[in-house]
Amino acid sequence: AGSVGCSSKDETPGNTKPYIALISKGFKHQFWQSVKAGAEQAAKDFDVTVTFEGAQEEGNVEQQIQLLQTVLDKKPSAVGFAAIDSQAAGPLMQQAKNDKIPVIAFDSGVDSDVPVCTASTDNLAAAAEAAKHMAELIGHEGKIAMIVHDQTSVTGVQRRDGFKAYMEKNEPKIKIVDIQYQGDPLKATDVAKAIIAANPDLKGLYGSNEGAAIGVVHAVQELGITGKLKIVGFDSGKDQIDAIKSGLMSGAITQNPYGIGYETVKAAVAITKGQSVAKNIDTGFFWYDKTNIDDPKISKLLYQ
Amino acid sequence: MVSDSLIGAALLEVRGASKSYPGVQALDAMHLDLRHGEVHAVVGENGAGKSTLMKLLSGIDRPDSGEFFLDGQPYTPTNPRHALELGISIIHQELNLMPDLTVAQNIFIGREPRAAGIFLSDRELNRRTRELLERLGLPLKPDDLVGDLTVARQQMVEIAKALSYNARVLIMDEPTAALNETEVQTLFGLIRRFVTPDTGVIYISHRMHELSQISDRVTILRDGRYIDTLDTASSTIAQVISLMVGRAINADQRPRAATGSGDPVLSVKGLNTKALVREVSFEVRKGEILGFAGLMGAGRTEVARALVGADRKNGGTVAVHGREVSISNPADAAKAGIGYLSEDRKRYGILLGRSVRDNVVLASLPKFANSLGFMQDNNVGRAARDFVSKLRIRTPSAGQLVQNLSGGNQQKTVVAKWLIRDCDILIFDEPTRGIDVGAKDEIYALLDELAAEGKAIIMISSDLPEILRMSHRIAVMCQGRLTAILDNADATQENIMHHATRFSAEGTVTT
Amino acid sequence: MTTISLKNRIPAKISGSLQQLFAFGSLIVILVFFSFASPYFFTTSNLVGILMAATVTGILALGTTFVIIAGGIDLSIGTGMILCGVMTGVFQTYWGWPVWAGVLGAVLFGGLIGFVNGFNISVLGIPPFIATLGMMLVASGLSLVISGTKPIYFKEHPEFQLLMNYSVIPGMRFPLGVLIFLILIVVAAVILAKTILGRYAYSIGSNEAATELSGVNVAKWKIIIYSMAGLFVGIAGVLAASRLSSAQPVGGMGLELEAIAAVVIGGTSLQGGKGSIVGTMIGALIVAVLTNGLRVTAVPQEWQSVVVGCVILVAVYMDILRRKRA
Amino acid sequence: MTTISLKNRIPAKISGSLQQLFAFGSLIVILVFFSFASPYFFTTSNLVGILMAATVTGILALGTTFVIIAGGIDLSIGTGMILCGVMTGVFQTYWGWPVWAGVLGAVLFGGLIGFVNGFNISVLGIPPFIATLGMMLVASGLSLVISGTKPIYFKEHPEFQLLMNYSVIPGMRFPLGVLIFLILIVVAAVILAKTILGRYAYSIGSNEAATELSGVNVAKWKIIIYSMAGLFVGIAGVLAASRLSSAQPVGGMGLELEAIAAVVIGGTSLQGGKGSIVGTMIGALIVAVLTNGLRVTAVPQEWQSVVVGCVILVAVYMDILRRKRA
Ligand SMILES: Nc1ncnc2c1ncn2[C@@H]1O[C@H](COP(=O)(O)OP(=O)(O)OP(=O)(O)O)[C@@H](O)[C@H]1O
Ligand SMILES: Nc1ncnc2c1ncn2[C@@H]1O[C@H](COP(=O)(O)OP(=O)(O)OP(=O)(O)O)[C@@H](O)[C@H]1O
Ligand SMILES: [Mg+2]
Ligand SMILES: [Mg+2]
Repeated sequence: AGSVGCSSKDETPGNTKPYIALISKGFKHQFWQSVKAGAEQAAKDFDVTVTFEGAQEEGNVEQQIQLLQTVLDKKPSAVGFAAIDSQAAGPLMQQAKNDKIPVIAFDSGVDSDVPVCTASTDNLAAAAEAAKHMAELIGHEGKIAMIVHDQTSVTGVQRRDGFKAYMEKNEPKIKIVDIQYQGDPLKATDVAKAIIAANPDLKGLYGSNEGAAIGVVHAVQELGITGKLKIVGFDSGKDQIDAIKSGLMSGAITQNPYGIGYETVKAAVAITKGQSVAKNIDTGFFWYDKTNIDDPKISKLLYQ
Repeated sequence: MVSDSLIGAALLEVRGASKSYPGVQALDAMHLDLRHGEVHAVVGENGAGKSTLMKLLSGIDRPDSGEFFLDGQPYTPTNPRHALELGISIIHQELNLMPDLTVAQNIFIGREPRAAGIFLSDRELNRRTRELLERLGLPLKPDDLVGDLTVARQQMVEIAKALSYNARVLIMDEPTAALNETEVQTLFGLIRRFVTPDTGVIYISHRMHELSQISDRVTILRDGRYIDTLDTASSTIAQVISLMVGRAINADQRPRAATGSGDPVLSVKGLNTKALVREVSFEVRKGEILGFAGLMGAGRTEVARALVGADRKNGGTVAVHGREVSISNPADAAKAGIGYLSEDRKRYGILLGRSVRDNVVLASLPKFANSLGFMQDNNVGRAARDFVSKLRIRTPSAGQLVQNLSGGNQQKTVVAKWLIRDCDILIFDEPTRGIDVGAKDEIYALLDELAAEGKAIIMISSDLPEILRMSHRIAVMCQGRLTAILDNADATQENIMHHATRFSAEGTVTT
Repeated sequence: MTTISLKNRIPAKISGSLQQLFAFGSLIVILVFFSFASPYFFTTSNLVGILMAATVTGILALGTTFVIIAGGIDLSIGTGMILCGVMTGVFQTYWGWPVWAGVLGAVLFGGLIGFVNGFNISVLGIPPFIATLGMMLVASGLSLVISGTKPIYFKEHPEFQLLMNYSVIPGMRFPLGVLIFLILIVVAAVILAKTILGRYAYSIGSNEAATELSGVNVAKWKIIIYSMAGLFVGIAGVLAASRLSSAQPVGGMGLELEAIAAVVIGGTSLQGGKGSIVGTMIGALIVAVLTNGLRVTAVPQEWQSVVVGCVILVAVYMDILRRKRA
Repeated sequence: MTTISLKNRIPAKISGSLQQLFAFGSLIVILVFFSFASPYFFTTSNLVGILMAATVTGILALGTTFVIIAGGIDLSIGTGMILCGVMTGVFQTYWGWPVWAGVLGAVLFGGLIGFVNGFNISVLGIPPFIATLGMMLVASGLSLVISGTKPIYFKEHPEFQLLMNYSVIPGMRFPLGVLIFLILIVVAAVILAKTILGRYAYSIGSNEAATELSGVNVAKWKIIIYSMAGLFVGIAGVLAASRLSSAQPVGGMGLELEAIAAVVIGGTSLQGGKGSIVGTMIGALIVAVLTNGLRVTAVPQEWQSVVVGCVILVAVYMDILRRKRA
């Protein structure tokens, strides 16, 4: 390791607080902004310094690895890491271990023995929950289609596979006729319209994140077929909340992004103090719809 | 007309070559025979098909019909490389150089000396080039970037390159269009040295007086057809011209009186540029044609470019109609009523990929647009057709792309652009470059007409007879300085050359 | 000789549009193919859907056509469009301007982005690629900064979404946004073919130095051309925001490539000096129709870009073959 | 007179490297600035990190320099690199080839991609922008198809990751990948400046028609140039896969822009005929250093692209000013 960098933490005057670096998958979407807000709140509560950075293009492994490399060179007290591909970070995980920098995985697990603990949502289970509601909404039979925000990322794959697996296992009369991948709301709108055009008897559409879900909502609006289709989504955001309140959308799964951020930093602080933490911190997920959207327990998980 | 006895004696022979382009029969059963050891001139009006024939001989284009023979063997070039391999080297009418490469790199492109297989040896390259240039007596440096050279020097690079191939047949398409008298003589020396009993030269030019100096025979073509082949020694220029154009041309040289009376329209005082021009001052009067003479690199073009704001001035003032104007770009110049026709047609003159119509109105678009900016295409079309017939631009229609015109007709198009613009002050830099004798006459007449209308005209030309014929007064430059301004009555070729080579320049000299 | 002179008499205009025939031919082939492949493809609502999907990229491509004909390039259109969307959100929601002012403001803001590009290129002399790349990055960052990385919703002006979505033909879903697109095509085509600006765009792209020496104020006209492209960017941004009834601060990267691709597939040369609006629109439609058709026929998505790539290559190659033969 | 002849006498080489001085100056200014702004910046390990971050784009930019000097463009390098990464995964993991064969195979596969580009451009006559855009789409789709949309891990050959990560200087983290990058820079610079391939690249970019008329087989050399760029793409793909110890089937889009930007910031003109490897590397480093510096100094991420955009504009403008004055 570079000899200059080793002790620099102590040399910086007036900055003796523990430094915790969070590297996420992205930073531009509201989901990550919410994680960041939780982390910053925890930083205040526990009096530590926190930085939060994500890949400029969500899902770009290479960029994320570079971010991780940069912060490891700064020798932080602990690193929080939401891996896009956990195996791809193998060498850096090893470097962190060698440098005795504890790693806390967040959002999704890191497939390595290096992370001390993981604060995440079980996306497979969450997607299965969405599928369960979809099945009930359409009366356990008919054609549905899925718009998944990403074809290769762990969340994309899990939210697809969890949903699909539930349907295959429990709902023999439901047929998934098409799966397309698009997370940009404008483009997802066009994709949804094409799917609906190709399947006039479609009964339900599932959007696996905010962008995909509101794309579906706008497609239905533009085609003027409100009510003909059941829409189930993921995450929150004002558009989705409005759509649920107005009945355009049946409901969605929300994670607890704020909680993920908060818990990650909290665990990191504990570890730096030598306290032990639980191996897995499940930050949970919740189904919300018209009926419970104003419930304070739910509404505090939603971002506008 | 080609007698059968010549077959076998001919080095290169063309039999019945035809070529048509959309809308144009460029060549129609053309004949030509080049004998061993001769310089064979080819003449014809602009668009007669000279360059087309050379394109066929060099394998750039394929003839529709007809045959070629090289040393009696059928010769069918498939591409330029093939022609070069068979010993046919061509200087095309349009410069074909790589501006970002050096002189040496241009000359030896495709034949680079190498060291250890794949590596280039630039030292060897420059050495060979220096040797070649010394042998040819050309004032070029091997490591100058070609893009920084003037057209004349670029033409010399082309000449050096063509001669470096040790070809058997050398074809030169208007090599002297960009050169002036001294350089032309250098070139002629090179050609004479090149010609041996084993080689031959095809020489294309519009400068009739050159024919008797350099060529043994001359073939004349008109409208793509073979007209005649004459022995140069036993024929006159008038004879050649009348065969070429099919009518009489009055190539008289009227001496002119200085106009003297007109008010100065353009006054330039103490013009300097960073590179070369020093303290140049002169005036052009209403109705006057002021000729600019000088050797290559004397700085005439540089004066003109600085004047119109194409290059940066380093001090000096310009006044139009007595009012000082500030000109920092050609748009300012145009606004002040000054138009500049560049000597470098391809780079600064034409829009190759646009139509004749678009080109001729380019400098005067606002005149053809209504107040909302909509083009009045009928007026554009009318003006374009007008000038196409006035200047006899040989084109199937005004909609033809300029890149499909012959070199001389491209030049006429550029001239038309400035005639349409109707500026008070016109600077023509080598305006008759590549233009045939007949059309030259028409352009001269137009210039006279413009002068008579009261315009002030600067005519930069390397063609001394032309300068003497057209100018009321003649400014002579040498090494960036104005060495004399002569009245036409006092000017002779010797007189001008004297001032053009006067190296002891001590500021502006006026008579 | 007769055939030759006959050929001459065909006016340049017609032979010009014949030139487009093949690219147009490819488009027709694709349309026919998908009509047979899926009964749901050739329906009014799907065709309108294609037009709607083509609207934003298509409008961006209109402005880009001018820029490319003039020998330039504009990489900032994608993120610039996002920024204009954010600005209309700022004007309408944060500052409470009425819809018309918010829309006008955002469109003019697009013009301003274009103006800055033009200024950097013409006056400062920065190469177009760099100047607009810089602007691309700046715009993408500013969208996030200004919006606070959150979408801006048009709470005060829910009617804003009608700009894109209002149905102009009663009983049929023909959205106003598509109509605006069609009108802009005509406007752009007229400007390019009939006005002095169009003429200068061709001239500058064909030979900038010669145009300059002809006394044309090239710097001024380049600024005008980039500014105009900017206005199109502004309009595209406003329509995209209207469509989603929210100003999304992320995205836009890659749209510049799509727009440039439409222009180039339509036969406009990146060297400048050549090109047409009709060509650009055919290029944009080829991509839009292909994308939609592959979705409607449910081709697996990983294959879709392979097919699009190959079809583009084949279509352009066919076009080249045809011109060679002619 | 003296000034003129003096100017002529300065050999082209020296004035060429003087030309780079300013862009180099900008780089130094940025380095000094960040060294003062953060104690973490000017540390061996961070500087090595910068080089590592620059490796993949830098290698892509090397090949792109040749293509652009020859007057072309290559948009397929980003997704092509991803595809080469997938191929090395296929060779090593699916087909069980030894590491050296898997690496060689992937690099040659990159050469094949380049060859196809060159063929489409030279022989079929498809414009470079379209030809490589098509390839970009095809490659991005094929990566997904071939990999089954999942990363391929090098289970059989965990040592493959050493290609990028092996520490060549004991006791210091100086990775083999960076060394390979540095060697490639030298190789590319020598090829460009000293071999016939380099000479023809300049010549073709400067005036393709004239080069052809001079008897050079332009089509052949263009194919060679694109194929060589493809080899660089292959190497970049292998190194990226090694670094991530996995072949990621997505991404790559946008990398072509980064590589082209490095080339153009380094003073190479998109018109062709001009440029140098030194320039490209300075261009690549300016972007890499800036990106790293902003991260190290913890500038809010949404501001980072604004700053990068502005610095690029300023650096290039300064360069232009300096040349004007000279
Ligand atoms: N590629 C082309 N497409 C269409 N017409 C062409 C093309 N090349 C040449 N022409 C036409 O063929 C005719 C002969 O042209 P060519 O260049 O051979 O004339 P030239 O005798 O060399 O004239 P100049 O003295 O002006 O150079 C001209 O009318 C020209 O417009
Ligand atoms: N763009 C340029 N870069 C460098 N040197 C130049 C440039 N333009 C002109 N020069 C030099 O300036 C000198 C004057 O050239 P200029 O073209 O003005 O002469 P001229 O009298 O018009 O002669 P010519 O017959 O060659 O046109 C020459 O030595 C030339 O090499
Ligand atoms: Mg000719
Ligand atoms: Mg001159």
